[in-house]
Amino acid sequence: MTLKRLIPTAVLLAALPMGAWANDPPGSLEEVGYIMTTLLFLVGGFLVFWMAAGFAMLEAGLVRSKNVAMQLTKNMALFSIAALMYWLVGFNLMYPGEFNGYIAFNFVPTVLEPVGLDSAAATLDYASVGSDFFFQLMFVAATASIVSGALAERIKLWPFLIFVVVLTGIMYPISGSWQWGGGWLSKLGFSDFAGSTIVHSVGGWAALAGALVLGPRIGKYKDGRTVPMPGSNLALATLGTFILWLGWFGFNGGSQLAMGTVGDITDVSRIFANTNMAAAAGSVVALILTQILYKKPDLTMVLNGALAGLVSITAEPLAPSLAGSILIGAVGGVIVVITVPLLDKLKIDDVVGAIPVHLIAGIWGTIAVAFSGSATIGAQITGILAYGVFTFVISLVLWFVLKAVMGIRVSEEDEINGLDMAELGMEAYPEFSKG
Amino acid sequence: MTLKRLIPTAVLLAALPMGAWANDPPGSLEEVGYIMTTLLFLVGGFLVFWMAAGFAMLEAGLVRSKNVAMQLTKNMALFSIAALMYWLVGFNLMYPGEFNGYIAFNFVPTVLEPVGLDSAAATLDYASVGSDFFFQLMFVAATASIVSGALAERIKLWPFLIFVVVLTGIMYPISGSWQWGGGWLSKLGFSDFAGSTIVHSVGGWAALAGALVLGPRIGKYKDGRTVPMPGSNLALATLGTFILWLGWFGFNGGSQLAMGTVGDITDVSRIFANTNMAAAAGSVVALILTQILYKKPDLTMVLNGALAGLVSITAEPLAPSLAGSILIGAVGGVIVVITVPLLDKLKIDDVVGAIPVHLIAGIWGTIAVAFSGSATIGAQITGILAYGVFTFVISLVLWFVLKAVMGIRVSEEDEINGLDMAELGMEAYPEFSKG
Amino acid sequence: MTLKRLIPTAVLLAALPMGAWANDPPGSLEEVGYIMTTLLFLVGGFLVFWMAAGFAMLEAGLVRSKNVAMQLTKNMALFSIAALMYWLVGFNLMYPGEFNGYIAFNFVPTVLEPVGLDSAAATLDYASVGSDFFFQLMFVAATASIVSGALAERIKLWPFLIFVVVLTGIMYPISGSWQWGGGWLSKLGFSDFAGSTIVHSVGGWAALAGALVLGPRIGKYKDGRTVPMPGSNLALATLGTFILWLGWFGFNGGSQLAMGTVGDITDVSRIFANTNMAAAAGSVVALILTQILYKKPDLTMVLNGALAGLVSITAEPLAPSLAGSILIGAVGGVIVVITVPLLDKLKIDDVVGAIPVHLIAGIWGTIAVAFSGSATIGAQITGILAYGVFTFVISLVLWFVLKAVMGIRVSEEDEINGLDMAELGMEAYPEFSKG
Amino acid sequence: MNVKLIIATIKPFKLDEVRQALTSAGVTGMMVTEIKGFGAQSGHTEIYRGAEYAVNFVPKIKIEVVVPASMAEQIVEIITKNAQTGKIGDGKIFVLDVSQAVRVRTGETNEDAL
Amino acid sequence: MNVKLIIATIKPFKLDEVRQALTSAGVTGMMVTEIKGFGAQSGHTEIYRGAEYAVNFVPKIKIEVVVPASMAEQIVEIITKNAQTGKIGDGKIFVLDVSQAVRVRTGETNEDAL
Amino acid sequence: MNVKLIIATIKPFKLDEVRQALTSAGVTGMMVTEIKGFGAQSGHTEIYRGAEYAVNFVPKIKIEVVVPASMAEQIVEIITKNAQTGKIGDGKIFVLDVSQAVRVRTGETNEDAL
Ligand SMILES: Nc1ncnc2c1ncn2[C@@H]1O[C@H](COP(=O)(O)OP(=O)(O)O)[C@@H](O)[C@H]1O
Ligand SMILES: Nc1ncnc2c1ncn2[C@@H]1O[C@H](COP(=O)(O)OP(=O)(O)O)[C@@H](O)[C@H]1O
Ligand SMILES: Nc1ncnc2c1ncn2[C@@H]1O[C@H](COP(=O)(O)OP(=O)(O)O)[C@@H](O)[C@H]1O
Repeated sequence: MTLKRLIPTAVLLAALPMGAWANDPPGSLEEVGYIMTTLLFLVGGFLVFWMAAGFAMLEAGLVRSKNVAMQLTKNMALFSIAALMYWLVGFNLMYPGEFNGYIAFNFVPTVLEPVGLDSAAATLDYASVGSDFFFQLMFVAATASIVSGALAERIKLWPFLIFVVVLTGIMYPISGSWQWGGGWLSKLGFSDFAGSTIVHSVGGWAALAGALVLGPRIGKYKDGRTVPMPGSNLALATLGTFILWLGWFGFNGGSQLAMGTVGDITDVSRIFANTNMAAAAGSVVALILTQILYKKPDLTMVLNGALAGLVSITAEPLAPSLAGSILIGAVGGVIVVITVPLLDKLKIDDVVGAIPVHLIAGIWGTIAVAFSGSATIGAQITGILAYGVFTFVISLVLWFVLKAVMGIRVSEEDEINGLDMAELGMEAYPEFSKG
Repeated sequence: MTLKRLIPTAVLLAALPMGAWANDPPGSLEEVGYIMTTLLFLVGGFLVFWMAAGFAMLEAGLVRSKNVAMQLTKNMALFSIAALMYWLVGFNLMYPGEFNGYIAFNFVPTVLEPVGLDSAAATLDYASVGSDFFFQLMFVAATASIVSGALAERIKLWPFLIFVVVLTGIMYPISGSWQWGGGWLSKLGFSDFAGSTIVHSVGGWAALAGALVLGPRIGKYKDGRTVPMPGSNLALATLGTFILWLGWFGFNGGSQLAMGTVGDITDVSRIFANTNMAAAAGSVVALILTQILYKKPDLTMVLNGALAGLVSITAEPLAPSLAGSILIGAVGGVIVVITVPLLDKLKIDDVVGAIPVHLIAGIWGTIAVAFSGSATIGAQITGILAYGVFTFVISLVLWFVLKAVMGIRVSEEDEINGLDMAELGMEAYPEFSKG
Repeated sequence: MTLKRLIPTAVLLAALPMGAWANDPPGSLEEVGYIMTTLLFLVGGFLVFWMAAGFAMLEAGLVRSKNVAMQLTKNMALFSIAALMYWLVGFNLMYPGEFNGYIAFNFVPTVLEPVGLDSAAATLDYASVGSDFFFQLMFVAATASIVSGALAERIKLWPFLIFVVVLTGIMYPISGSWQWGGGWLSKLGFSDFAGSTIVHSVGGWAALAGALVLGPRIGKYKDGRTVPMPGSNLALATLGTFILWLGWFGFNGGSQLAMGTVGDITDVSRIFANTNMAAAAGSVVALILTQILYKKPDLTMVLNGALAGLVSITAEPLAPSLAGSILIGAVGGVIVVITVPLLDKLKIDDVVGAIPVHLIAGIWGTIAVAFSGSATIGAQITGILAYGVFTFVISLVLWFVLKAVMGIRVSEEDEINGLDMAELGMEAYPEFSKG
Repeated sequence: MNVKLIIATIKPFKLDEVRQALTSAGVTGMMVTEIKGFGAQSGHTEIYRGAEYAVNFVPKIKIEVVVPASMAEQIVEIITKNAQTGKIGDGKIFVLDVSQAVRVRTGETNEDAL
Repeated sequence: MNVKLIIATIKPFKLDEVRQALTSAGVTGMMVTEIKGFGAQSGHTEIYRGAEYAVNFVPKIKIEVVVPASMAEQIVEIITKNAQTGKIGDGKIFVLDVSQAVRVRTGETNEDAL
Repeated sequence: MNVKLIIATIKPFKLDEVRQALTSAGVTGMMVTEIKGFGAQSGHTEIYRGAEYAVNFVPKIKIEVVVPASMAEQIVEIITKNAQTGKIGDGKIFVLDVSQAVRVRTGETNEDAL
């Protein structure tokens, strides 16, 4: 593209003939529509990519310092693996075109359009495959990030990454195809706009199965009491939450899957505004509730509350009014404040609150779709159960197999000394003395 | 939007009829203009949203570690509250359409266009209400963030949040309407492109009033000397500054309020370039000045300098040349280096330098508009005074009322032990021993 | 732009005549093409700007805590200086229009189009100068950031900044003009799409020269052994890597330099997807290799691996298939794992691994272009040598001159006590005790 | 004099156990410091960016408790019992004589100060 | 021997006052350590993510200063006076005998080392 | 009793040298603490956001090593030799009597505990 770079100043100096390096304009409004929707996927895609950093910071901030480097490693690795697996099989498994509606046997790596695609050969009424692949890819990575948070501080690196390989390459794409791939659930009328269930609950179910098989961290539950293990860096956790909030505009807005008409871009605007309102409501509700229940607000609950609000609105960020979105998000905030301690009562050790935020709020958001009339409650419940059973059962089996074959939990001594020194041989904050 | 997701690979496999899920293209160039301007608001809006994270990190980095978790809580809460209040009353108060030009009695929550807006019903020569609301909303949040920084480390959480409710729901929208709502100042010829005065100075005035009523932190001024209380994490503070710098492109660029023509997008480009130059100049000037004055450069001043450069150019980021922008930003850098210690002489304790950066540089930027000929100096002074008097007086009253009713300052013991343990019962860095 | 802000709610309330503040639509599809490409530069530009924050966080995380504040200062300063110098001379030196192909004697500051540019006066087949300047400017800053990382923890602030002045104002623009300015290398058929050589290797060569003149940190190499000096904050380093990864979509995608046609936006999509794949491959390969070689994975190598993957694909992110991109990135990952210890064997102390990541992977990426057939191996080698010799020699001379004139290295005592207290008189983490 | 300073260095995760045991034994206070310990446990090597290095110091907790001489014997036993894992690196206990103890708040001295 | 080690644990915000008072009393140096204190002041409970926990340790500062035996009495008084708030948690002072003191720079010993 | 506690405060970058010297002299363990030192070296002023302030404390390392009385003399010399730069701030060494030493792992006491 070298020479093109020559133009601007060339122009500036009116020193050169232009023709040579001229860009072509769009040939028609059809092409403009295609360009706009593709752009939506690219911008939406990089925003959702940014969520990978959000999960990494949130989780790094909520684990104890002796496990921070490992949590960062897991997040870098899982995103990279998700990208490779989704290319290798995931994308075509999930969007197979015609298939039986349950499982597509379409194990081929993704191939993009040729360079300099001719507009005649393009899907002018949609967008480029490259942009769509880029956008979709980011969603599967989010699913895997959810799991890493819940199982932090005790799971071994490699078994976890093997689980990620299967989750991102096989499990998520197959169940995703049921709805977004045009499978049986979509025909049944299930509705999940941007993935409260398909992305977030699925991650939550996999995390729940893992937490059950793995068991709680040493000392987390002592003679009936829950022993808090405060996160080592709440500034990072807050940064992570802001990053996720930002990325969510791409997550939900991009899921409009069209930006070429007045109606579509106006819908995207509506989605942005609704998404923001739900998050705001979730955080304020968590702030007030913790103040009332515990006499002091809990920052980590406020962070979880904002995220729960976001997950809640994700199943239907378009149809509700701003007021409706506030309501939906607020319920998400209530959910975390109630279910975080509840999980502890059940001795399910979820380090970052991933299960309340992604699984439970995800279920709520999916049910809430029925209220906005975009789907029947029956279809929604069916979908929730389908994804729950499929993901939870397969995950459970997979975790048990991994446990049997190679063990999924580090030794007691390693856990006590921290995964950073034990599994990585390095610390995240080597110079700062730990308490 | 499910089925649409099916297309791309369907296409890839040429396996499906397309029609069914086809997106429509824009119907006309008018629609393209609307789409572009709406897109400007969406992209500009998420960039300005990002500034909320910037303020949070900047402030978290500049307070002492015993108050970090509380500062983070305040920033999460104030953004969420600003969003809710602006929806509830702010937006319609600020953009009331026809009104007396001073106060609109228009207390209705914001309602967006219907889903799938028909282009016939759209304001084709502007943008969607949803995108405009989303964009405007981010500005009010910025105003509130400015206050939280200046009053850090000693103000009680709830009185502060109540102030935020009034500031974002009532004060900012009313004074904003004078100019951006088409009120008396706009008719008078006052000019403030993106809000040096309307957003930044207003935040600064509210912060100044608060700082006066609240008083300095314990031990900040001892027998005539200023006792530095170094920020606990300059890496976070620098990150926050970079985030704000990035967000500012949306803040100023989006304020072009149009992207549908060659002229408009070229203006947006010009704004991006000018904004970047002003920030660069502010930071370099602060670097050199502190080296000269103090023999050693001061990183925190460099950060403040960049921000002051940004605030300075915000009142008129379009008209000046690149050279002019550098000059305007450079003066901003001088302002912080001079006025930060000056405030200390006056025993006004501004923890993060919000008043020099946002109030004083904001005034400078607003005056500088006159030089670029976009407004008369008289109109600019009138505007500066109008916003100053209105915001400062009401804030002062409000702070006094809050002080009388519930007290705005934590107890001496709580301040000494830190707000984190006292008001939240948790620490931001629980494992790291503090000095 | 005041009044325009009035519209939306005005419309909402159907209370006002519209005409007055109406935005114009694009006049033709030619204009739409111009708007889209300009938008590509603006979005790409702010993404690349974001990389400045990425470098700052990465480097702040990989230096020891006693040097963090200085590293942050250098990064803020170098970006600001790069912006000023590129405006003052760089941009017009690099894009001189017609010139002898080697050096343009075109030392004039950049001037942008007038406000409200008429479409007749615009380069409709390209984009606005403002957007192009904004975009190009970010690249030169990246080059300078590379140098700061390699020379961290021992170089004096001011000599370093003087070097940055020359690098960003003169050296980078001149050598850049050989290719992107339409100079002799472009005529020779050299190909470097987004700057593996022109940006990254150039930064690497300058860093290498500096590292040689400066020498290693005290105690880094003791009786033949390399003494690790672990980074103080791997969470920041990981955040920095994610930021760079995100920014790279703008870096490579924006370098398509056109977004106005189906072919162009589809190419941009392809670039996004390829860039992401190369990064993922680089990080996974580094993860696996360090596990195999050292029995434990090395997070810092994984971070470097992802970045090396990105640098590798930067010379040709468009032509390769997804599979090809994975391969190219994977080799980048191998390169860092092998060459990081290799440099230590040579007693070249590169604090953050900038030379392996940017120089060596950059060379690899440039050579790999030949494989994808976008250029001859001969032309590529010529380009690599031209940039290498030019940048390395001039840098070496410059470093020696600076050393002779003012000294480039802090005193032994200052280095031991840390640059933060010695040169800034402040610490990045004053409250946390260091080990 | 009849007050002793007991300095114990133990494994960090044992702190809570030891603290509780001491409390039930009537110890009303102590000073806890994070330290780095060097000893037989130290010295294994790790690799950072391809370079080997020896981890000479391991994180330890230092407990300092001042008690009446009469209690010293028993306190040492309690710490030994509760800090013990049997694995190398369990730590040490040192007992020193204190010639005077004062409670800042009241000025009380010696045993009354504890 | 005629040199004493005075160990004082005080409330962190009192450090500066105490330091100044000691300096004016002729103390030329000291060692300061951040510690966690356990005592009567400790033990209030907080809630984190819905789970109650007891805050057993409160941040304290430990000052160690070595002085000629002759000064010890006075130093203890000065610390007591300046560290006192009257509220629980003010801290303790312990005095120990030092059998030898050396200044590294010069090798001077005992009182000359201080 | 025949065991001594040697407390040395040194410049942080000297730690490794001292550690190695002590090891080769047969010292099998030590406790290392990061402290802030106040002394003749302290007191230069810096400027933060335009306000001057005195840097009263400089980072130091405190080494605590318990050795048989017979070795004490030699250990003090080794530390002095290896921690010395000749510049102000090199630090101090203090020797105290230990009335009892115990190895937690085994319960061994006194010299056997070291
Ligand atoms: N001679 C000594 N003086 C002071 N502290 C010591 C001494 N020897 C060991 N320690 C402390 O005791 C800890 C444990 O000692 P170590 O030799 O590792 O195992 P063990 O206690 O089982 O013998 C060390 O980390 C160090 O903190
Ligand atoms: N027996 C003890 N041995 C060593 N340090 C002690 C002892 N008792 C108290 N301390 C220290 O003194 C501090 C204050 O003691 P505390 O009982 O809380 O209040 P007060 O000093 O008013 O009695 C504690 O935090 C602890 O650091
Ligand atoms: N009287 C003292 N008691 C305890 N520690 C001291 C005393 N005097 C000095 N120190 C410690 O020794 C360190 C060095 O002392 P200083 O007076 O600065 O230089 P020098 O050791 O050369 O005399 C101080 O930082 C402090 O940690």
